[in-house]
This record gives sequence, C-alpha cells and structure tokens, in this order.
Amino acid sequence: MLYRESGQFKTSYAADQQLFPILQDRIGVLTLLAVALVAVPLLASDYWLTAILIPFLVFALAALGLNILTGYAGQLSLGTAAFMAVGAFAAYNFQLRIPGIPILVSFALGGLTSAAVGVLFGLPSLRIKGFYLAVATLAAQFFIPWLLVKVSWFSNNSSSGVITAQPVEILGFVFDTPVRKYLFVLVVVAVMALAAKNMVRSAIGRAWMAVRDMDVAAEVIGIRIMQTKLIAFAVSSFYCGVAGALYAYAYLGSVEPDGFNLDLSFRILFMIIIGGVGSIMGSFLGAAFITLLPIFLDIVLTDGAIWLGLNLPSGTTSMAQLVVFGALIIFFLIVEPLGLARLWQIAKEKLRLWPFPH
Amino acid sequence: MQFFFEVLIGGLLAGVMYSLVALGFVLIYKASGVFNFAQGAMVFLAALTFVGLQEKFGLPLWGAFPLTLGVMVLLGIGIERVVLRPLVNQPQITLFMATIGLAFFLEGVAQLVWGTEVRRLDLGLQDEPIESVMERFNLLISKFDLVAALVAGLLVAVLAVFFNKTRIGRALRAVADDHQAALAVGIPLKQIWAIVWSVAGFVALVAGLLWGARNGVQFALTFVALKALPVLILGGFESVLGAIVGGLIIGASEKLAEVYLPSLMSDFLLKHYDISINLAGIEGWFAYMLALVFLLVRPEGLFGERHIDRV
Amino acid sequence: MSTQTGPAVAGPEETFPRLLLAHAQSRGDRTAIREKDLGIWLSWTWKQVADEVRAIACGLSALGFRRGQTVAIIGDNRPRLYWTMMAVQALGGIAVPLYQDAIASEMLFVLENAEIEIAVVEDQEQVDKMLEILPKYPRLRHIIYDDPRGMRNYPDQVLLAFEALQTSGREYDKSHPTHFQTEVDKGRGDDIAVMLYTSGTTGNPKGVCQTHSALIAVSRGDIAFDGFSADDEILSYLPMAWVGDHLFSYAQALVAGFCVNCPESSETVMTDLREIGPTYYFAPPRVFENLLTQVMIRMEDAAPFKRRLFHHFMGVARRCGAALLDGRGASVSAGDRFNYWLGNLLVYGPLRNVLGMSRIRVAYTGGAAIGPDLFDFYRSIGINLKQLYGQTETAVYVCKQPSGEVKLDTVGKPLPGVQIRIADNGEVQVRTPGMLKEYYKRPDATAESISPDGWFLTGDAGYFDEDGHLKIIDRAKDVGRLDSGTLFAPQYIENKLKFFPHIKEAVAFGHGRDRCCVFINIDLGSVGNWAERRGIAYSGYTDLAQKDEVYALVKECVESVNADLAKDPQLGGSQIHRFLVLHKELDADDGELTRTRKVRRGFIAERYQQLVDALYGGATHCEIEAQVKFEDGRTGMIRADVKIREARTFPAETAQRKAA
Amino acid sequence: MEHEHNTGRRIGGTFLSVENISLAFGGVKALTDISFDVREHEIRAIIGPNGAGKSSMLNCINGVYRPQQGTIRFDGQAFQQMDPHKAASMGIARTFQNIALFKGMSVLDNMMTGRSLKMHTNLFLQALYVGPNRREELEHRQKVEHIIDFLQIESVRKTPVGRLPYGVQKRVELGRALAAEPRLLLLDEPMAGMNIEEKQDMCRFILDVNDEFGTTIVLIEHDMGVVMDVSDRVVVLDYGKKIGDGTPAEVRANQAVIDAYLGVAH
Repeated sequence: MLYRESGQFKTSYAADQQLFPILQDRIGVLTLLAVALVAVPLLASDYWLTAILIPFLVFALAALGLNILTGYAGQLSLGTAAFMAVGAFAAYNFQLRIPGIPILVSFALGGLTSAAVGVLFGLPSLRIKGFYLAVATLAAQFFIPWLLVKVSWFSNNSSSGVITAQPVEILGFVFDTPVRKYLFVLVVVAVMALAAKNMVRSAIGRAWMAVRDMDVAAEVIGIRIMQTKLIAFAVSSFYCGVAGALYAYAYLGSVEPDGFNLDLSFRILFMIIIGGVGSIMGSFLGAAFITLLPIFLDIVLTDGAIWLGLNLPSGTTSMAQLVVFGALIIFFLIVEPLGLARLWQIAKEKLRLWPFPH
Repeated sequence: MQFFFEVLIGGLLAGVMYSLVALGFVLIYKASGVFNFAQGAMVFLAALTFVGLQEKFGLPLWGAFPLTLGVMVLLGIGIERVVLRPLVNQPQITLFMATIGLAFFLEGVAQLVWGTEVRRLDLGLQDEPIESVMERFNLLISKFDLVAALVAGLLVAVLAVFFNKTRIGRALRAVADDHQAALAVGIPLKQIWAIVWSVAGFVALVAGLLWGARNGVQFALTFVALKALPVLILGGFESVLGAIVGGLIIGASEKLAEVYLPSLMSDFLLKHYDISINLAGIEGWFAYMLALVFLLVRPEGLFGERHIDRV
Repeated sequence: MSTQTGPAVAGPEETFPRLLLAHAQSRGDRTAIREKDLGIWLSWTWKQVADEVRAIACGLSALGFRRGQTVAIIGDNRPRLYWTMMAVQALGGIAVPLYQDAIASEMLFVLENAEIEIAVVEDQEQVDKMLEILPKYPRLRHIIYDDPRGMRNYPDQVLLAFEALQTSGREYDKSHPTHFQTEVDKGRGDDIAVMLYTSGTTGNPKGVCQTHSALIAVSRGDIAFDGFSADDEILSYLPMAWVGDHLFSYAQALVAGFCVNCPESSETVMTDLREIGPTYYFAPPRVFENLLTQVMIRMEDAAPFKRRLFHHFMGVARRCGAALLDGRGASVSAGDRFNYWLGNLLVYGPLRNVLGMSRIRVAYTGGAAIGPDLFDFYRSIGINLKQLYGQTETAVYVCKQPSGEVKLDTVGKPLPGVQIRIADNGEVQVRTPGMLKEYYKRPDATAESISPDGWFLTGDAGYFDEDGHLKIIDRAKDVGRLDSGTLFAPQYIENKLKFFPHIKEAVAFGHGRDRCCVFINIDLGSVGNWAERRGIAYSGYTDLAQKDEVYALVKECVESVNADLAKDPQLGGSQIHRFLVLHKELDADDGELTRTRKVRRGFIAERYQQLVDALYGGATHCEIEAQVKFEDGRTGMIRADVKIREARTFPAETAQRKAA
Repeated sequence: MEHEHNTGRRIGGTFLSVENISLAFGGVKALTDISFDVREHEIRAIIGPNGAGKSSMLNCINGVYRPQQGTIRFDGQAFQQMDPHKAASMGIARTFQNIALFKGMSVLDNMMTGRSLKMHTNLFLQALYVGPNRREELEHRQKVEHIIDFLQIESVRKTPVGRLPYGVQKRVELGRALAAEPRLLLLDEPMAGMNIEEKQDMCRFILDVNDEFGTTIVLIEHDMGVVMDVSDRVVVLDYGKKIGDGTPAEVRANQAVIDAYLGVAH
C-alpha cells in the first residue's frame, strides 16, 4: 500500500542490484538513520541510551555475527559469548600494551583475534555438521572464559579476570557521555551491518547460502566448502569480537570473563531465532525484541503484582523470562521459523501487492 | 597409585551418572532423531518436583516417586504433542533449537513453581566410604556412588531388554531406522514418540534423584545435561552401550585430568617459561575438548554407524 | 443525410525519417525507446536510434533495396523491428508488418501480394516459417534475423544476421556518405509509408496503404486532442501489424517524440507494464476484462477485512469516481469526496499501482463493445479510460471520447478534420485525414470501400446522439427494422445481454416482426456457481437452464437491458418482449457459432424454427428435440421442454424518431 | 521429433574416457569394471534399469564418489579419483536427479553461484561492494542474464527457487550448470517427472546447448524416446556392468539390452 513501485524501472544492472532497489525502502532507511543519528540523541534519556539502546546495538552486532555463521552459512554455534570475550580482552590488551594505538585499530585487531580463534574452533566443521558442531563451539564457550580467568596476564593481573575498559578517544574526542557512546556504537554497528549486507549479496554470501542449502551441489559447482565455512567462522567471529569490545568499552565499562557465559550465547542465539535466521534485519529485530522483552516483562509483572496486591517472590521476573523466552523460541520455530524478519518480509510483500493478498 | 585408583573409581562412578543422563538423550534420539537439549532441564524438573512434593505435602519417598513419574510422563506426552508433532520433518537443527527453547521453558517453570533455593534431597543413602572395601583394598569408595552405579546399571539392563525384546522396543528401533518406512508399515509414530518421551522422563527422574541427592537439587543440575553431550559424541548418538561407555570414559578422564593435569601443566609452565598459573577447574571444559578432538578423529563416535551421503 | 464536421488539421509535407532526424537533432540525448532485455531496460536515445536506423538503411541499400520496394517485418515488438520500419521508409520503401503468430501459408499470401524480397524477422520461429515458404516463393531474397539463437547450423544463402546487416550498412555508409541523407530528402509526404493487412471476414487479406502525410496528420490530431507530449511513456505490446500499435508506438511516438517501451516477453507484459508505468495505454476490451477478472479473483482470496474494505470503497467509487474523474466534482457531496479520497489512499491508488496504471493519463479501448461494469470499474478508480472508433483504413482516426465527456454507449465525437455522415441504411461514412490511399493492387476493393465522392464506407451502422456523440450499434448489413419501422440492431442487444456474467450467448430476433424476442445461453460456470450457493441442485446444463430460479435470474437481466434500451431514442422500440433459455449450449461444432464464436443468427433461426415460432406464437413452453455432436464425435438427440417467459418493457423515453 | 545431426556438428576426438571403473559401498558393488569414452561435442546417454549404477557413474566422473579402481581421463589428464572441485575447475558441471538447488536463494542467485569459479575479488572488497567487486558482480549478472534468456525463465528471475514448479526448477538447475560455462555437462535424468511439453522443451534446450556452445553432454535418461532422439551414442548399464555401447540404433538392436532393459520396461 505504501509501496508505489509502478514507474520504478531499472535501466542498468547497477541500479537493479543496488542495496535498496525500491525507492520507498531507500526513503525508509534514510529516515530511520536520520532518526537514529539526530532525533534519538536529542530526545532519549540517559536511561534509554545506556540501558536499552546501547545494549540493543551491541547485541544486534553480535547477533549479526552469529547470523552470518548460523543463518547464512548454516553452522550452529553455541559459543558466541566466548568469541565476544576474545574480542573484548584482545582489544583491551592491544590498547594496554601498544602505546598510542588508535582505539578503532585495537577494536579491529580484537575482531581479528577473535576471527583467528573462531577459525580454530571452526576447523571441526569441516568434518562434522549440525549439533555435533555445537559441541565444538561449546568447547570454546567453556574453555575460553576459563583461560581468561586463569591466565591473569589477559586481564593485566586483575583479580578474577576483571578488566576495565580504557576511555574511548578518537582524534582527541572522548566518547564518555551516554549520547556520545551511543553515537559511537551506532556508527560502528551501522557500518558493519552495511558491510555484512554487502557480503551476503556478493559471491561469498551466495557461497555461504549454497553450502548451507546443499553442500554437495555447492562443491560440484566449484565452491570450496572448507574455505567457505572457515571464512564464515572468521567473519562471524570478527563481528562477535567487535561486539564484545563494544560490550566492554561502550556498554558495561568493565567486564569479567564469566560474564561471557553460555547464557549470553543462548541469548544471542535466541535473538536470531526470533529475529530471523539468515537475515541482516532479523538480527536487529531479534536484538530489539530480546533486549526489550525483559524490561517489558518486569514492568508488567511488577505493576501487575502491585495492582493485584500480590507479593511476588524475588526472581520471579527472571524465571518468567526463561519461560517466555523458551515458549517464544518454540513458538517461532513452529509457526514462523524465519522469525520476525520473515513476518516483516511478508508484511512488505503484502504492502507491495496491496490490495491483493498475493 | 592408590590415590589414582580412588580418583579413577570416583570418576567412573560419576561417569555412571553421566551415562544415565546420556541414556535419556539416546532414547529420544533413536526414536525421533531429536537431540534433546532439554534432557538436563527434565532432570532438574524431575528432582525439583520430587523434592517439592515431599516438602509441600510431606510425602514419603514411595509416595513422591510415582507422583513425580506421573508428572514426567504427562510432560513427555505434552512435549510430543506441543513441540514435536508440529515440527515433524523439520531439519534436525531446528528441532535441536526447539529443545533449547524447551530447556529454558522447563527450567523457568520448575523454578516458578518450586522456587529457586537449593534443596536437599535425602534418599536415605549416606555418602560415606564402604568400610569393607576400605579395609580390604584400602580404597575410598562411597556407598552412595556404588548404589547409584548399581541403579544405573539396572536401568540400562532394563532398557536393553525393553529395546530388544519387547514389541514396542522393536517398533522403536524400526522408527529410528526410517520414519517413512515405519509409518508405511503401520507403526503409530506419534504414540511411539509419546512413549519414548515418557521413558526419557523416567530416566530423567532417576538421574535427577541420584544427582540431586548427591549435590543438592539446584539449577546447576541442568549443566549435567551439557556434560552428556560429549558423552554422546564419544559413544555415538544411537548407541545405548555407547552412552554407558562414553559416560564412564568422560567421567574417569575428567576426574583424572582435573586431579593431575593442572599441576602437571603448571609445573611445566613454571619450569620452562617461568610462568606461575593456577590451572584448576579443567573439569569445566575438559570433556568438551576431549569430544572435540574425538570428533576430528572419529566423527561417528565409538559405537555409531558411519553414514554415507548418497547423492 | 446528416453530416457532422470537426475542426480540420492540415497534413504537412513530412515523412517519418525526417521526424526521426529532427528528434535526433533537437533532443538527441532523450530516451527514444527502451526494451527489457537480460533483466534491465536497455535504452536508446534519439541520436542512437538515428544511427542504428542509418546503418540498417545503408545495409538494405547494400542488399540492393530500392525506392518503392517492400520489406516484411515479422516479430514481437522489438526496437530493431521498429528501426527497420524507419530504415525502410528512409529509403522510400514500404514497411509491411505481419502478424507474428500467423502460420506460414498465411504469410505466403502477404509476401506474394506485396512482392516482398526482403524479410526482417525476430527469431528462429519466424525464420523457420520463411524457410518453409521459400520453395514456394523463391522471390524472397533475404531473411534477416534479430536473434541468432538455434540457427548456428542453418544454411546461410538467404539468411543474414541483423548485426551483419548493420555492419555492411556502416561500410556502405562510408563509401556512400551522402546516400542516406539523399534518400531521406527524396521522400514525399504522399509516399506510402506502410501497408497494413486487414483480414476481412471473407476472402484474402487486403493491404491497406497509408501514406506518411496521412499517418502524421492523424498523429498530430490525436496528440493535440489528448495533449500528448515528449514526456509520455507507452508500452508497446500489441502486434506490430495491427494498426493501433503502428499508430501509438510508431507514428505518434515519432511525431510527439515520446518514449516507447518494449516488454521482455509476452509472459512478462504485466510485470513490465507495472515497472514502466506508462502514461498512455491502449488495450482491447478483452485485456481490460481479463485484468478485472484477475482483480476480482485475487480479491476473493483476500482476508475478510480487506475484502470488505475493497468492496466498500469500490461502492464509493461507483457512486462518485467517474464524476470526480470527469471534473464534475461539484455534484459530489463532501462526505463522498472524503470517502473517495480515503479510498484512493487505501484502495484505488494501490490498485492502480499494482496494475501498472498509476501514471496513466489517458487509456483507450476500442475495437469491440465494452461492458458497462468493466468500463465503469476502470474509470471509477481514476483511470481515464476512453473509447475510440476507427479502422485500419481510417488510421483509427474517426471518433474519440473527449476527456470529461465520456459516455459508455458512444465512441465519442468526430476528431478534428473528420467528417461523418450517416447513410440512409444507417451506415457510418467518413472523410478523414487518415483515409487510406488504396488497397494494394485491389482497385475493386478500393472502389467498393470509397464512394466516388470520397467517403470511406465503414460498414458499421450508427447514429449521433443529442450530444453529438457517435453511437455504433451493429454491422450495417445486420441492422434490420421491426414491422413498426423501428431500428433493430441485434448485435447491440445481444452484446448488452452478454455483458451480464450469467449470460454467455444471446440471439435476438425481430427483423420484419412485430417485436423483439431472444434466445439465451446461460453461462454454466457462473450460473452453476450461483445455483450452488443457493443450494439449487442440478444435473447439467439442460436441467439448470430450465429452472424457474434461473429464468427469474435471466428475466432480471433482460429487463435491465430493456430499461437501458428504453432510454435510447432510436432503439427504444426494440425492447425484448419474450425470451427463452436454450436447452443446449450453442456450439461451433454444431455450426451454431463461427469459429471466432460469433452467433450465426440465420442458421440458428432455421434450426430452431420451432422455438422461434413458439416465441412469437405466445406459447409458454415448447417441446424440442435437437441433434447434438458430443465431444467424442458421436451424435445424439437432446429432448427438452423449453419454457418461454415474458419480460417487462418500458415506455421509450423519447418519441421514436425515424432515423434520418 | 527425430533430430538431425548432419549439419555442421563437429564431433571431435575422445574428450573423457572412463577406464575400468569399479565402485563399491561397503560390500555392495555399485559399478564393476566400467569403461567407455565420450567424444568432444557429442551427446552421450547412459541408460539402464533402476539401480543400474547410472548416477554412481556420474558421481565418479565428477568426484562426488571415489571409485576403488579405475582411471578417469579427462581432457588429456588422468585421475585415479576425481575431486569435485577439481572437476568443476576443469569445466565439468552437472545437475542432479533430485533437484539440488539452493532452496533459500532466488533463481538469479542460484545461477550466480554457478559462476563462483570465475569470481575473484577478495572478501574485503566484497564487504565494501566497490570497485572490482561491484564490476565483477555486474559483469557476471549480465552473463547469467544471457542464460536466463536462453532458458526462457525471465519471468521468474527474482523468485525464490522453492516457490517454482518442478519443471522450472529443473530448468534453473540446468541454468546453474550452464552458468559455469562447462565443457562437459553431466545431466542426471534432466527430464524425470516432467510432462510431455516440459520434456520437449528440455530436449530442445539440451540440443541447443550442445549446438550453441559446443558443450559435450553426458546424460542419464529413462525415456527411451528421448534417448533415441537426442543422443549420438548410448552406454547401457545393468547391475553395475556395461552391457551395451553404441549408436541408438545399435543399442536398440542389441539383444542383451533388449533383455535387460527394454524387455523390462515394456
């Protein structure tokens, strides 16, 4: 309905293959970016920025990383948090040990370190598939935080491996207030999301999906399975690594290895299941959903209890969260395995064909 | 040397417990091709329900057991209905993720109903050394562990008979081999699945009682299930025997590694690199790393069958 | 004899090649033509087109093509084929587009008749037909093909690839640099530009010769009439051999300088239409009808809410859409105007968009009668759909409905420069700038169609209504009179009946009788559906046809036609008094319909004499036995008791007037 | 629909030869000592009853299966065991009996994967989608569009393949193989499950491919009529053994073939 595409025709492949071929989409995305860059910093409170928007963006980036691996390349991982930890600790150490290194460079190096570790744990994927691979990534999930705790060198000899992120400073500009941190995260995430979108619409993205959908056919057509999977692990871990660094530098400020636990990995997995496996946008939708849901639940349960005059035992909210998450995962897998992104896509199709149903 | 045996036996006995949990996995995997990540949650739920019933209604052991079993059977049937049936013919990985969701759901429900505190579970067994063994071999072997091992052994034997001798068991194996064919010859797939999930619930209950009695009934029980993963990778997903052997191997090697490896490694590092680190806590990841290495060498597991990808 | 004359337009001494060169000169970088190929809209500017045409023309010269000769052009709407027309005309030759779906033997006639030596064709399919013809028609010297696919191993004596033609043309151009311009300069306005073959109902097709001046004059007239400009876009998807396409996608495009868009393939026309969103569109009624059917079917699948929304706003549109479109907004209440605005936002706008019609300023239909529901539908959702009237022989330049003065029943007012008179037998005769020069090599036919005093005899019967709009009612030879002398136009009545979805065929009787009566064939699908929804059980067509409920249904339709007829000053007297629903479906296999599904009135009247007699004899039913051919070829008898019913008639509004 | 091969076809020397191939799964012998050759530009059919080992044969040729014995000689190089990637890079493409398209991707993307071996820009440029990568994407898009045009699937180019009818999917799979510009095309029952019209179309495409691009084709087919029309020479397999080899006419006259295959089929 909102889409009026008649008269939008393409006279070149460049126009046909552009990022958003439909005019209305381009307008929509630009509007969204304008809101995120201008309106949000002007209007949002510090609570919104620090407790909701920044974690949302950081998790979206991590989910994006996992989605590249799981959604696009079809390799299940339960070790997302571990790769985030690698990114965070590596970035910390690069900052710490190489004087004068620009923060963005150490983020990139952190991502690269994470990518290297990712490739290492991705090696078994050459021989095994499906949930067998989940075990390999679980090994990373349990091993890496342990290592980071035990080898205190990683945390500059702090107790129990806690690190405190150095201030984020680029060309003398310090990103210290919530608004500034938010903008920093927003720019990093937007750029990386764009890069991800570009990858999935290029040869590597097609190779990932080919390996995911039908590996024998992919091999026969000349796609190197091994290379493709390892690149997926590398790119995915890079994204998770940078997300980990942002998690430490822009969100929490100080983190400990045990914070990057299996629970966090699961949360990110849930984001892509609910948001949409194999969709860049799904990563964002899922991250938003999983970030907002606990807040929403908390409000509903707390206010509901007050309203009903009940005295809820402590921990009810977090237990309710488990129940709701679990139920939602099952619900989505049964009803819409491709998640919110697919729902959005269906809605978009409907809008494009409106008033026709199909 | 004596200490080594003590560690080894302790590990093997713990391994029996892993086997017990892994058994639940194997059952479900064989019948429905689902890797049930929620098995740990089921163990937790079973133990918690058992303790909860005991506490709340003051039920005796023999009273709480059948009631809990009833709950677990209903749960099994419910899972088949609500989760499995709509997801039939979906990729394995989807089913796997669904069971992750299920795990969260069950953990949440269990704690919402019974609260979050750690409970003590008393089966009337003491976790004390068996004196006769102590005297004769000078080995410290817990009475509790031994009983647990015996129970586990018994359970395995019963299941083996169930699988090989009964009609349902044979049907189950047929289902595991080929869903379509099983349907074609008139095996009621849905009922079979409900039965299997119920049996898995029963196994979870037994495992939950034993683990709960030893470590207290708490959320950490769910992690036991995670340990079952490497067990299965070693033993093969489709082999009951594999689950047992895998469990023993993991249990024993984990304990041995925990006791010997850190000091060895620390010494090594100290001697050659002058680095002083305390590497305790290997238990947390050792089993996975072992499984990982194993996967690279023999992906089908010790007792699994090698599948040829037909094109 | 009445004559109506519009303002005149002058036909200047111009040719299409000169127009092309003028565009290339004055606005060379604007897009002239696009073709969807390999997934995108490849575009050519006027300058590029001029270059291509020059190369083709020189290539043809190199092949020995000379002034006055003919070139056959066969294929779907492809830029290269349009360019070939321009090139042929640049050399003073005559372009002869052929229907691309004709079979080889049909093409053979045209090739022979037009003495064609060079054929420019689209692809292997057409080449195969040419090669099939070749042994019987060795005069064909060259077959030039656009798409080489599948022809790698074809013998190459007569075949020439389009690229090769252009390459040799460019070389020829180098050695004869002034040749092209000289040839263009030699062109005269009254040179024959194109020969369009019309397939008469009987006999061989005739080549209608149209001159540059005539086509350019009518294009000018059309452009002025609807205000077309160089900014318009058109999708050319109708056969190039058809006068309409030639006029819209070629003549008008070259005169106005607007952009012509060629679809990717016949399957993708709808998608391509949607992508381009033309501002100017022509389609025969059946295309609009198919579209509407699709719209309705697709809406049936919509969720209840959406369906209700759709029907609600379609109701609003029916009430006031056409009035708002015609600028008669003052007569519409503010509430309805708001409703329509909302509907435009929620339904009409999106609907136009998905149909690819959101940019349409003017859409035309013609060539056949269009149903009121159909016509109203498009107009009510804001598409300025109008009707026009004309023939190949008149370059479709006779009547058009002016924007804001659109009436369903008429084909509009005479165009500027057109004179129309109605002969005593009711035949419409015209003088138009678009008059054909002659039928090629058919002086007999030319003399038959053009009166000695220079009027083209259309063969259609019609008259002017009080607003000066021409109303076409039937073929002149079919129009009869009742006893009373009232005009009786059977096809007009039949068409009106057939616009109801429940009625599949109708046969009207009345010539030389006291009143009009009809046979009806119900539409088994539509009425069957209707019956099922009402729980009426039936065993087959014959059973269903004789149900009282069905008769009641048909009666409603008949009476609504009567009400309509009553408003007509000329035909008000020919209302339907009695009708019956035939016990069997009229069938071409039984000789009751022609192969193109037109009713053979005479044959049917003879065959069912019994029923006709009963209709006029006042009986309420009639037993009949009829022979039918079954699908497997066997014949059998159907026996039935056919009911006959009276229909209400209405007093004619205007006093009957003897047609002048 | 008898096809004439007389005009201008340039069948060359031996292009692929399969020598003494034996393949077993566990203890089950799928192929026993199979030898035959394929000449450049020819259309070679492999026929045989179900389970004769036809698909296994193709799988050996492009390295999906590893035969225990024998040699595959392709374009002058000998291989004990072919490797799928090597096969692809040497110009062998194929389709599968059960359509093996990438279900989650559009027709266009599926066909673009066929050009994987010809795309070379690095990951970094792909992430930026600039310069050489963008040019490469656009160039290959154009190449693929020619194949879309060739196979007449314009109207579905952006449709996810999962939504397409079976016959069209088969066509898309052929398109993906063609996108690789193969020199040897292996087609595993390209017409299985099609109606007559679709079969005719597919036949025409196969002949056109052979004709236009000079592609050598090895195809497995059940429909004897199609085989007789399309192929230059035929190999007949039965229970993993070769029982006939020759022109369609020769094979049709071969008693062993009649007994094993035609007799069974009719």
